[in-house]
Amino acid sequence: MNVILFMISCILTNNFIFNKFLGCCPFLGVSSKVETATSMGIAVTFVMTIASLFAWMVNTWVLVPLQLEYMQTIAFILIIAGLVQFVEMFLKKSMPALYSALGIYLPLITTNCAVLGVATLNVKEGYNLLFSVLNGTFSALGFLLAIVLMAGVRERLESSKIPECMKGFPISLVTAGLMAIAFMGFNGLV
Amino acid sequence: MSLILSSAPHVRAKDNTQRLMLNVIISLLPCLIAGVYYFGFACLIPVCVSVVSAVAAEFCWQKLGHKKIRIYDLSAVVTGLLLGLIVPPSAPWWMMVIGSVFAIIVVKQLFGGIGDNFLNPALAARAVLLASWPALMTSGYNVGKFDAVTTPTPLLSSASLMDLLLGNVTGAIGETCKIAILLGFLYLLITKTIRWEIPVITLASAALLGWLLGTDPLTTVLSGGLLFGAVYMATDYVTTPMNSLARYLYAVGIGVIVVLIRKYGSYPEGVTYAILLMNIAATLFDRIPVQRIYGHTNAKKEGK
Amino acid sequence: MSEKKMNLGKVFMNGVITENPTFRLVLGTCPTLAVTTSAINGLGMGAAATFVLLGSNIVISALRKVIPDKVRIPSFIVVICMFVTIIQLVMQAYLPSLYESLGIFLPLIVVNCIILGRAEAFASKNPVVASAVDGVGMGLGFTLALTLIGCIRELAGNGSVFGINLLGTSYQPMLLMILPAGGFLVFGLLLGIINSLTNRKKEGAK
Amino acid sequence: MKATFRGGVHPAHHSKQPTRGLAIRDFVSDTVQIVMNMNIGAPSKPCVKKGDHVKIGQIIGEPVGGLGLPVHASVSGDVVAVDAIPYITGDMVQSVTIKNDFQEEWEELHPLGNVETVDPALILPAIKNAGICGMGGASFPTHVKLTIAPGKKCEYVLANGAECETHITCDDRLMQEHATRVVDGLRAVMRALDVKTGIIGIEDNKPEAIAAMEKAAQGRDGVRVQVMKTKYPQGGEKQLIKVLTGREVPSGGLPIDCGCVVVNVGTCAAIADAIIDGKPVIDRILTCTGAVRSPANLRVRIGTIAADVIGECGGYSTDPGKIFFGGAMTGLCIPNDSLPIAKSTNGVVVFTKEEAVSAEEDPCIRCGKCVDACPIGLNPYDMKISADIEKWDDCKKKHVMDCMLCGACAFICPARRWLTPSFKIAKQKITEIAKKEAAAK
Repeated sequence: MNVILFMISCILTNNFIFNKFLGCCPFLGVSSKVETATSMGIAVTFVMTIASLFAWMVNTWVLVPLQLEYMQTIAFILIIAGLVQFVEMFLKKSMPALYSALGIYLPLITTNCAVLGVATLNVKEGYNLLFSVLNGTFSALGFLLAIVLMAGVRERLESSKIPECMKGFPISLVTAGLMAIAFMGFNGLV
Repeated sequence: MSLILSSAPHVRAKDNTQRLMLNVIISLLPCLIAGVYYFGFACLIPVCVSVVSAVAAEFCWQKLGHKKIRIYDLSAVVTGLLLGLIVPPSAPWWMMVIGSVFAIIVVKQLFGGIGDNFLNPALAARAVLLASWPALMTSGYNVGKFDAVTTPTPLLSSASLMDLLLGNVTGAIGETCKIAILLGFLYLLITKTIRWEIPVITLASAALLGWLLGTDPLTTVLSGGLLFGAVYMATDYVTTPMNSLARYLYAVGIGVIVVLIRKYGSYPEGVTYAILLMNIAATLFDRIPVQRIYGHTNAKKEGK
Repeated sequence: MSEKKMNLGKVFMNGVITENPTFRLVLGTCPTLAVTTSAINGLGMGAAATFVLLGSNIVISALRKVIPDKVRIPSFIVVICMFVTIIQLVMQAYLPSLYESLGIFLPLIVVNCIILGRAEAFASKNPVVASAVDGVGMGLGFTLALTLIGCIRELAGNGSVFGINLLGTSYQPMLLMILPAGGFLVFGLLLGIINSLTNRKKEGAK
Repeated sequence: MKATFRGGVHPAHHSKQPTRGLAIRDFVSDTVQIVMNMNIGAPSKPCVKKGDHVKIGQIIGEPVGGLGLPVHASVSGDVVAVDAIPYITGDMVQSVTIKNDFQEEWEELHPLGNVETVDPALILPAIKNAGICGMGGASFPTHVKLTIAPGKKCEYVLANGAECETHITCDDRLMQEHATRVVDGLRAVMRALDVKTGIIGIEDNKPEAIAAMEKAAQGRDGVRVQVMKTKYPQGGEKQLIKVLTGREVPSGGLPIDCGCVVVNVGTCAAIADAIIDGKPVIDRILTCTGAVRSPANLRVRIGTIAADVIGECGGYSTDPGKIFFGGAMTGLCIPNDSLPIAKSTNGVVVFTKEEAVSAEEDPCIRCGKCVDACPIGLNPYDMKISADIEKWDDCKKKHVMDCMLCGACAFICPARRWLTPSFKIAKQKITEIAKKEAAAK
């Protein structure tokens, strides 16, 4: 039961975008079409899950025993950069169809703060392996939900008569703000 | 002889935007009257302030932006009136001004004005007020007939079903008297302003889920702002899906989220958020290829 | 010499105003939104980022001829990471409350696009002094923006600026402003206002 | 059970009241101006010249091309002019003007006799020679429609008596007063195509017509009357087929692709006239209503000037603001009242200045009424977005080519958006682009 509640809270209540402000750059940058937003979300989910796993292992089995916790940030960013490279190569070889769909988003993910954020958060919150991976996966699903909803709304905005000065980032931010207000309804759900 | 040349059709249905909005305003009058009956004339202050500031905000925005003045389509009046009816009767005037201005400027005009807002302005404004001044928005029901009553949240009061139906409970100005809301619903149906599906499906799905989770279905339907939200807010044209099946899904979504928030969330009432969340999802629902196009054998294969 | 100074001044103002990383380029949105619940947080975040920018710009500019092109991005990240770790440890030691309130956004400076962006776009192509000035300029621009947003949100949401109550006790704070939603809204509306002002200026110039 | 289709609207039915109970009356004007492009296809070629004397039924225009039809003189008298005039579409069209001498001299006719006994092979040529084209407004040459392409089979002949348009009551009166002729025409088509089933579809707001047709259909092979719900566009070909047979015309296809042929009741009557009497199309029934003093159902000669028709109805009751041929949902505006009526003109409707004012477009409020109203199941709201920014490719993806321009969406729109006109333009543009691409290849 705990696990289920944890998963729901990752997706809705503690949504990465609307509650933690992690991954805002791709959220604002890659959300103009529902299809691309979905691909981006899936790619992020993929990477965040694996990154959580590896970061936890490296942290628990390497950094902590060696008392190198202050190297955390460097270690994590290298893990993520390496992982993204590896995933890219792996997909290219074994799943070319998926690669062509997600390929261009993968390099962007290295500098997606959601990925480094989830790894850092896992350590900070002291999650065990299971919860670290779950946190990675379901926070990423929360990101997926947010970016797809955002893309849905933005597609609609395309045909709207938005004032000139609000076009682009400003209206996206206001949209995100209004969505965050709606997501507040999930407060205390878990 | 000078004849006008134009493309067909040469006749139009009599209902235009202004007329539809007027229908909504008329249908809200019973709720307003019931509000005055239960809470006294003082509750007209937030309602009037809200309507006036909504119209004023719209007028100023359009005037300053050198746009066509569209306040005569009455949509700002509807927004103001709706907002005025979903706040506690003792809501301070300045809060109503902020709420109305937010609804009209941020939620509606920044997105392009009437038809382009993706959230229901009145509901978004209520959510803003609720988040900003939670104390003012969840108390202050103790006016008019309820001087002595001190139940802060309408959902927790142990009112009888009859009291719920008549509105003999505390709550927002327009939300308590269910009879008045039903009258308004009837008027909207008779004038064909709205279709029955969204309110009925919303209520039915909420009642069903509530029943499964152990709440009496009638209590679910009659308590809080569900009925008001289902009739007036969930049916807002601009923020609902366009296709019929998408509309049904949207309505089910509202009902389900309402019950979940009521049951598990930290807010006493989830109607506002449920509808806002479904507003956001409305465009995605509309992507579902539900309507079979005449002469196309396989609608799904066609894609969207 | 004077020409060179002019250039440096231009480089500096470029970061603060012309290409303000927050308001003009809209980079580094995550910390901008997350830590600006109060003016002091905004200022602290800005200062930390400025320090990292300055340090990384100097080092990368100095090493720009040594670092092979192929591994430049990873190298940049390692350099940035180093400075982030330094500032992290310093803050933890001397400003523990600020360290707590900035939370994970302090280590996340590593992936802040402003810093990597300046490394790639400026420091790796320009001499050390200019890079340092660029770093300070950009950092200051970022700091100013964050502090401004922080001030607005703190004032509306708490009635105070830098912890000093300005609006009196009768003011009913608009809590929304210090909630996440308020961050998005204030940032979005500020951007809109700035856009409309610059548009008007441009039209005026025409 | 009253059959119906998805969507649709209920436009002003009261508009039919003035002429509903009025019997058809004959009106012969003293001049007719007969245009040569009354049917879809190449315009016919005038074969008389100024000063010639013509008899009724004499060929004055020869068919050109595969879709061509002959044009017949509708009055006897002298040809006073053969010249080009601007017609509804704005194009210049050849026309023949005849001064009526009221002698009613007829060209020799060649009747074929009873429709039940005539040689089926003679029916189609007779239809062609009589110059019959769709009388309900489509003006497609009937003999072409009835020529079944090899490999296809016709199983149903549907007589369209829906008359779902506003204002128009001529088919209603025709079915009441000449029910047998309509059934005769339907039988002729059925025999020509060797079809066993013929269905006459009539909306339930015409009980007298239904009674008359049911009586006339009694004892006729395979003919029956089906009552349909009153709703616009019940008389649309695609809707009629769906309602009467449960079948659907494939997208981009013709009724014959689902085994159906639809013939308007007016066309049926014209076919019967052509077979039984050998009479070509020289007159038609139309409804003249709106802002005229005494609205009427008239049998007028082809080529009668609109002003004469209106004059016969007592003239304008007030300053006219708009005049259109056909009903208010799909009718075509005419620039002045000196234009002549054609074979497919089923109504002349006059609007007052107040009625004629075109509503200004308001912002869409996404009420979804257009989606509910579309009888095809399209999303007019969505198509309009693409049409407004001239993204014709997107329009095509949103199936604008399936739009039949019935006007239901524009009628119902509370924001008074010009939906149907936008789609008309989109369809034209897409066709143009396709043509260009084909030419480039």
